[in-house]
Amino acid sequence: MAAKLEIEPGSSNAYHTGEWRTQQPVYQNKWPPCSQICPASEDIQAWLALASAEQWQAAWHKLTERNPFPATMGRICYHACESACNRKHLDSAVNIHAMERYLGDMAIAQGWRHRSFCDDAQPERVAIVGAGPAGLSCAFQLARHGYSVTIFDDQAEAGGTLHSAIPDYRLPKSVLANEIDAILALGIELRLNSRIGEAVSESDLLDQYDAVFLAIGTQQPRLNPYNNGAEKARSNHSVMSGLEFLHRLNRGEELEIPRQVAVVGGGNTAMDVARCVRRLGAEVTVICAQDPHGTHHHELGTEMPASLTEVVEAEAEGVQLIYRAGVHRLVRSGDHLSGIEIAHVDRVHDRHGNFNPILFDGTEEFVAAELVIFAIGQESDWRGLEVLQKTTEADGVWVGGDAVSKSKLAAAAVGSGYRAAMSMMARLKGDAVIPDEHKKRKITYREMQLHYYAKQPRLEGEMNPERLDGFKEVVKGLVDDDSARHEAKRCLSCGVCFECDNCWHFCPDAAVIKIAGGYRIDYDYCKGCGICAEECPCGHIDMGNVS
Amino acid sequence: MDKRDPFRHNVLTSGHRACSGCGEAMAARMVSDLIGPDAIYINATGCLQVFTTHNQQSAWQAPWIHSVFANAAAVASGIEAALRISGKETPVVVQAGDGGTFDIGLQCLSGMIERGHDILFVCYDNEAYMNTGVQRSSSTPHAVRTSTSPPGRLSQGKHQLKKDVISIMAAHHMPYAATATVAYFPDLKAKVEKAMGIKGPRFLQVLSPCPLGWVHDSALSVTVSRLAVETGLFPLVELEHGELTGVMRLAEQRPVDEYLRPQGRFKHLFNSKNGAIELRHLQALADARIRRYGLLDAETEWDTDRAMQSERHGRGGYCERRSHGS
Amino acid sequence: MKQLLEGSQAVAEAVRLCRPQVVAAYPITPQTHIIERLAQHVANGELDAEFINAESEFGAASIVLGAVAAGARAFTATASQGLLLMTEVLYNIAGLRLPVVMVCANRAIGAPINIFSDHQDSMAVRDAGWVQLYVGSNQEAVDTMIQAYRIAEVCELPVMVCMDGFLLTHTFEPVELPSQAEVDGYLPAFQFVRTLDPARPMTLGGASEADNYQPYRVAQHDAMENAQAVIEAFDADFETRFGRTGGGLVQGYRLDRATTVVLCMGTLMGAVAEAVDRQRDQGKAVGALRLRCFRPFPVQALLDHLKVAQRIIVLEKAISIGAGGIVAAELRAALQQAEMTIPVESVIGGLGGRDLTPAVIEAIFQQAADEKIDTQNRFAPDHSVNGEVQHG
Amino acid sequence: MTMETKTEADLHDIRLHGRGGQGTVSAAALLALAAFEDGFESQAFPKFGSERRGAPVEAYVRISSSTIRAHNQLYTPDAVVIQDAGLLRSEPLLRGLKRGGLIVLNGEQPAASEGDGFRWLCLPASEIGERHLGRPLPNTVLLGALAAATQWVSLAALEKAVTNHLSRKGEEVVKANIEALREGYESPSIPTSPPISAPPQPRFFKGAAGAVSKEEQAR
Repeated sequence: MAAKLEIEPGSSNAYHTGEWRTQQPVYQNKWPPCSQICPASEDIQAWLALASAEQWQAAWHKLTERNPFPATMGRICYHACESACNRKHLDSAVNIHAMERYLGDMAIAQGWRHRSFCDDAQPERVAIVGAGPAGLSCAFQLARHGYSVTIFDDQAEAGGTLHSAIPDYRLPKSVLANEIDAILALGIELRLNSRIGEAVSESDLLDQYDAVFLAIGTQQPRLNPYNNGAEKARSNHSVMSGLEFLHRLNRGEELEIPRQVAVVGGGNTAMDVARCVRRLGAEVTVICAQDPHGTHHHELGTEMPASLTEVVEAEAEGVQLIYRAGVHRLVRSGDHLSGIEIAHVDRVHDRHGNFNPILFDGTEEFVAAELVIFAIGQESDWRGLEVLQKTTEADGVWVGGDAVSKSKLAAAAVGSGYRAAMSMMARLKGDAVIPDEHKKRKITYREMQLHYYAKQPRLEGEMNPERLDGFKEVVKGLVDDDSARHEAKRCLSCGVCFECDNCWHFCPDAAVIKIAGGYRIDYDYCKGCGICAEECPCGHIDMGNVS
Repeated sequence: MDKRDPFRHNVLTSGHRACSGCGEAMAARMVSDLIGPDAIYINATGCLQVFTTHNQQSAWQAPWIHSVFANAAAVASGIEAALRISGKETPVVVQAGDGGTFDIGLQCLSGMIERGHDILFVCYDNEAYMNTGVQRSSSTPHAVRTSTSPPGRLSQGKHQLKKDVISIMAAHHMPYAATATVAYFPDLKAKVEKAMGIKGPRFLQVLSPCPLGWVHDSALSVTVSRLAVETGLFPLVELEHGELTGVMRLAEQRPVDEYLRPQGRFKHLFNSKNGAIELRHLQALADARIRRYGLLDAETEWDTDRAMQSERHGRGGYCERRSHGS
Repeated sequence: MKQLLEGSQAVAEAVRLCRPQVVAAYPITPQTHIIERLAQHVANGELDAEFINAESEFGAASIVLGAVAAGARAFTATASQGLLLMTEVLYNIAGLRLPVVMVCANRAIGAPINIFSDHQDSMAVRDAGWVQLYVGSNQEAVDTMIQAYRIAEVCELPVMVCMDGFLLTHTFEPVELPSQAEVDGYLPAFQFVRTLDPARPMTLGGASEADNYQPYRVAQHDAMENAQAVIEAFDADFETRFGRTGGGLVQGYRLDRATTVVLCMGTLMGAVAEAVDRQRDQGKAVGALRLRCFRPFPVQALLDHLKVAQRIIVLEKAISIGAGGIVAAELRAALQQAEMTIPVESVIGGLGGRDLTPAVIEAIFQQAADEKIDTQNRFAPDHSVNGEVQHG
Repeated sequence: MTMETKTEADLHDIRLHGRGGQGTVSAAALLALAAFEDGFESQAFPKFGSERRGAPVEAYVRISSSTIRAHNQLYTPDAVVIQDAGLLRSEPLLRGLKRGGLIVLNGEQPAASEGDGFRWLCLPASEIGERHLGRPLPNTVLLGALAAATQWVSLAALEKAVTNHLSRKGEEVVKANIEALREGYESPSIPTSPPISAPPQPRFFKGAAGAVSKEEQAR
């Protein structure tokens, strides 16, 4: 007798509200600015994410996919990544270089070895000219993929400029040696003291190898361009190139340095030189043709190229800097240099990029110096490589590193070695070069919701208090795992989902489904309101047209 | 049963017909999932009831009942009494809009609290009668345009103030009464969990933006609710037995302009002299609430910044694994 | 064993015997003694129930709605203004098909405010979807209450037991109260399928569009129609067990060869029976019929009892203002449907507690015999202290 | 369905007057209860309306040997019980009282009542009540007097009704009320006015007289 009632409703799941949608969210990884600006194209966000989870070795492996020199680069790279870091709009940039160094040092301490991607040896052989960062980076990538690689270098030690021109207080030799050894351990043949044309002929190189990578760097310094002719000869006791100064210092020569030294140049080499001179006990003045950091001359628009940290540290060490000044003439008393006359420089290069300074009359000043060191650039030495210089990739010859780089940054050399290796391998296999997965659309902080992140102080490596006492390393690394994890966690993960659950919590329609490693949008129900995209802290979600 | 998501119950599942970007759907989904399916839900008439049970399609995956507009708290009282006499401890949760709480439902709600029923009453406060097309309620803030408080030559929107319902609740000396909003999920979660751990009548007022009635972009529902708090216009507070026991401190006070401008319901204030007076009035109201609750100087670490923080791998979900299903 | 009990007390005892688990109410004269008694039972531990002091009748109805939806047997009682305040919820309870049982202590509706008995209150909610049973004595109130739960729970329809305020609620009469065992034997424990239970989540009271709404009402109406047979069957079963009838659907008095029949409800039957006796003593062929079950409207039972009649006088204590007698109109429609052309005189009286004495009713018989009652509305004459009928 | 046919010739109708708080409605209930104990059908009800302390109160009792069908008000009582003589000044207490009807009055008979055709039974019930109950409650005293004068109910039945009705208030109260009742029963001088009709025959519920007619049974 009970009433038969069909009043138990069915599920609303039967109704697909997704049909209301006029725009739709899409999960889309972006290219964080750190990675985008990194000359070595490191996937910084990815390895910081691993580090934040204390997966140190995985983080190191992820990092070294692009750069096998973390301990080195963590010390000497000028970390453009940090100036691009979106976090500076919240508090201060992530200390990426300190993290990189921390992982690199940990790898050295733990004896971690690089992984080979390929168990099978490839039949092709590759020759690399130059054992600097570009050559080693290229060799590293090729060796990991099973290619047989031989590196030729005319120096007695591997490392190129890293070895010859970076002072010990920035990069202890042992750190570099350890990282090079780890690379070579992949089975790379290294032939030192082997200049092309002497140890092996250009034609042998082309005949015996399936591909050649020229990474000869820039070993030829420019000398004083201000004095036409007369002073352009070889360096002497009163005029020297910065490169020569650093080479000699790094070789362990006992240099006699006068009491007052002038360094001409506004780049990092100039800073290196100046700081080394300070460590040798002299007073030093840097004559820089550009403006200091933080000034933006709207017409000239030139800031000195040296890294800010270098400048700050140099000034802290007592280096004097004179900006927007050019050398008018060297002032001699007999054979002896007494100083240089400088003047306001309006412009250094002309529109065509040629060195053509304009110095304003009546602005001359005298700077006392018994030695002037010019650190105003360097060039490649192509002697003995005349045939190879004319070849192209079509001939199986790639060129990379400082020889073709504008920035002359070590990290750029590493990146160039990587790209050359990828290009070579694609060519050798007959494939197209696979584009980098992480290089998507760049993301700016404006597309992110920075209020979802807590302000956290940036941790710095400590400064060595006895820094001017010889060439001890100035900057110490991060002190421990806790600091490293803290700093890694500061990464905003720009444009890359870090599973904060915001989209999942906020979706009014339960159309965001949590799955292993992320989320899925159930387009059957998503109404396209856009809240998930609006509230995504890292800008990972795009609103696009309905497909 | 919807078993799409292993990490939440979806007590309020997909396919409901709330407007795109609905703050009430968002709030109800959060609250009901935090409580889970082992509870009985009573709904007053209103948007939530209509859009979740459209024409024999229910979005509820827990026992749910709707009777009439005014009586949700009384129906819940009866359910709770029935459970009590049967020795069952199933939680009882009322969900109502501001109409069903501040206005037509206030008498039953007051009775429920006075009698001490073990019920959580959740008010999704969207500050007007949205279900019937945005008419003014006693929860509608001062100077807001609604279809029954239109601005005109002699009017700048609603003349009266928003009813201070949380103080009315507190005056019942009930065990727990709190305000929350969707923008601060960790705060909402903490309050729901706290409320569920207390016996007796409990009240939660959840500010739930309505893109339709507040006239803002549907993507801004969370943003607007955050600004309501950060300007001081909607203080997040907890009251136990009538005493103020917790406030969410403002990391910094934002000017009310930032909250008002994205919302069309305040648009008329921005292009007239009298409107400018009301803007100053609204700012003064925010300042007064900040002073009243000590929102800038409260001695608590719980502030708007902390409650906003996102963390890798989530800020706490609804369930580790679903109780039933995958 | 018979006891002399006040009607409120008697019905409260009957409620207790039905073992409700939730009792909710808001006091209103003349219902108060019922709930006071129940409150005392709960306080004494004689009734294992939650007694909820609602904040209004609207709340009380809502509370029993919730309680039944959660699987408990529940009870409430009200009257007059309170019933009207419940109206929205009464419809809702019926629409949700929740077997709530309540007592309406019938009372007039203001304005002017009046606490005395008529049927305007329960008549006002006649279309709400509740079974309405009008009782004529305290004994019947007891018996009907016990039957009401069984009817409600089997038919999934709410039942309203209508007892005249004061005339029953405040009147002491001999009443036979059944034992708990007897009631338990008659009324099974409450088992309800459509309850709110997390083990079987169910949505109750969702929204319905035009294409889905009407079937609900059809189902409700069908259930009401079917309830007639249930009411009769359960009354017959009751009679077998307890030796008394609750009154079935309708109850006749001296209908043999009665050409003029008065149809009435509730306690009015007492005075009508007295008047019939006096008329019969004068050799007049009159009889009476009491409509115990007003909803569902028992058309066939009425026709069966009225087929011999040549004139029907419907005497009712409620009015559809602007239309007239409610029962009369429904009866006319039923007769016309059955193609029976018996004239139906509608007389309305007893509003707001005005007494309908046997003398008044005899006067109405006389008026009818003289054909002085309009076919439309007439109001019953007043009585005087001396029992002399005054017209007006 | 049928109702029993009845005549109402054997009905005794009693009206009780008092003020709110004097136990007037209780007295009516006790009287009906006692009649029921004696095997009669009975009915008691107050004058409908809200009770206010101090305001005039009425209550009614019907006693019959057959089922009482009427739920009308009671207009023509056979006896009137007046708990407060002061009410005589303001209320028409004797309205509808049948000729020769009995008046049980708490107080002295009014001078103006001589020859009015009613039988007056007057006693200081408040004083008696005060003596037994510690409070000037006249109701059980007057019931005793009514029972003695009419024999419509027995003293034993009244005592039982008092015992049952007041048991919740404790033995002391029951005992005091029974003593008051007895003094009321024993004190009155027999009224001299015309005698009332003989009491109806007791009737027990089972195997009742007042049967259903044969035609009715046949239907």
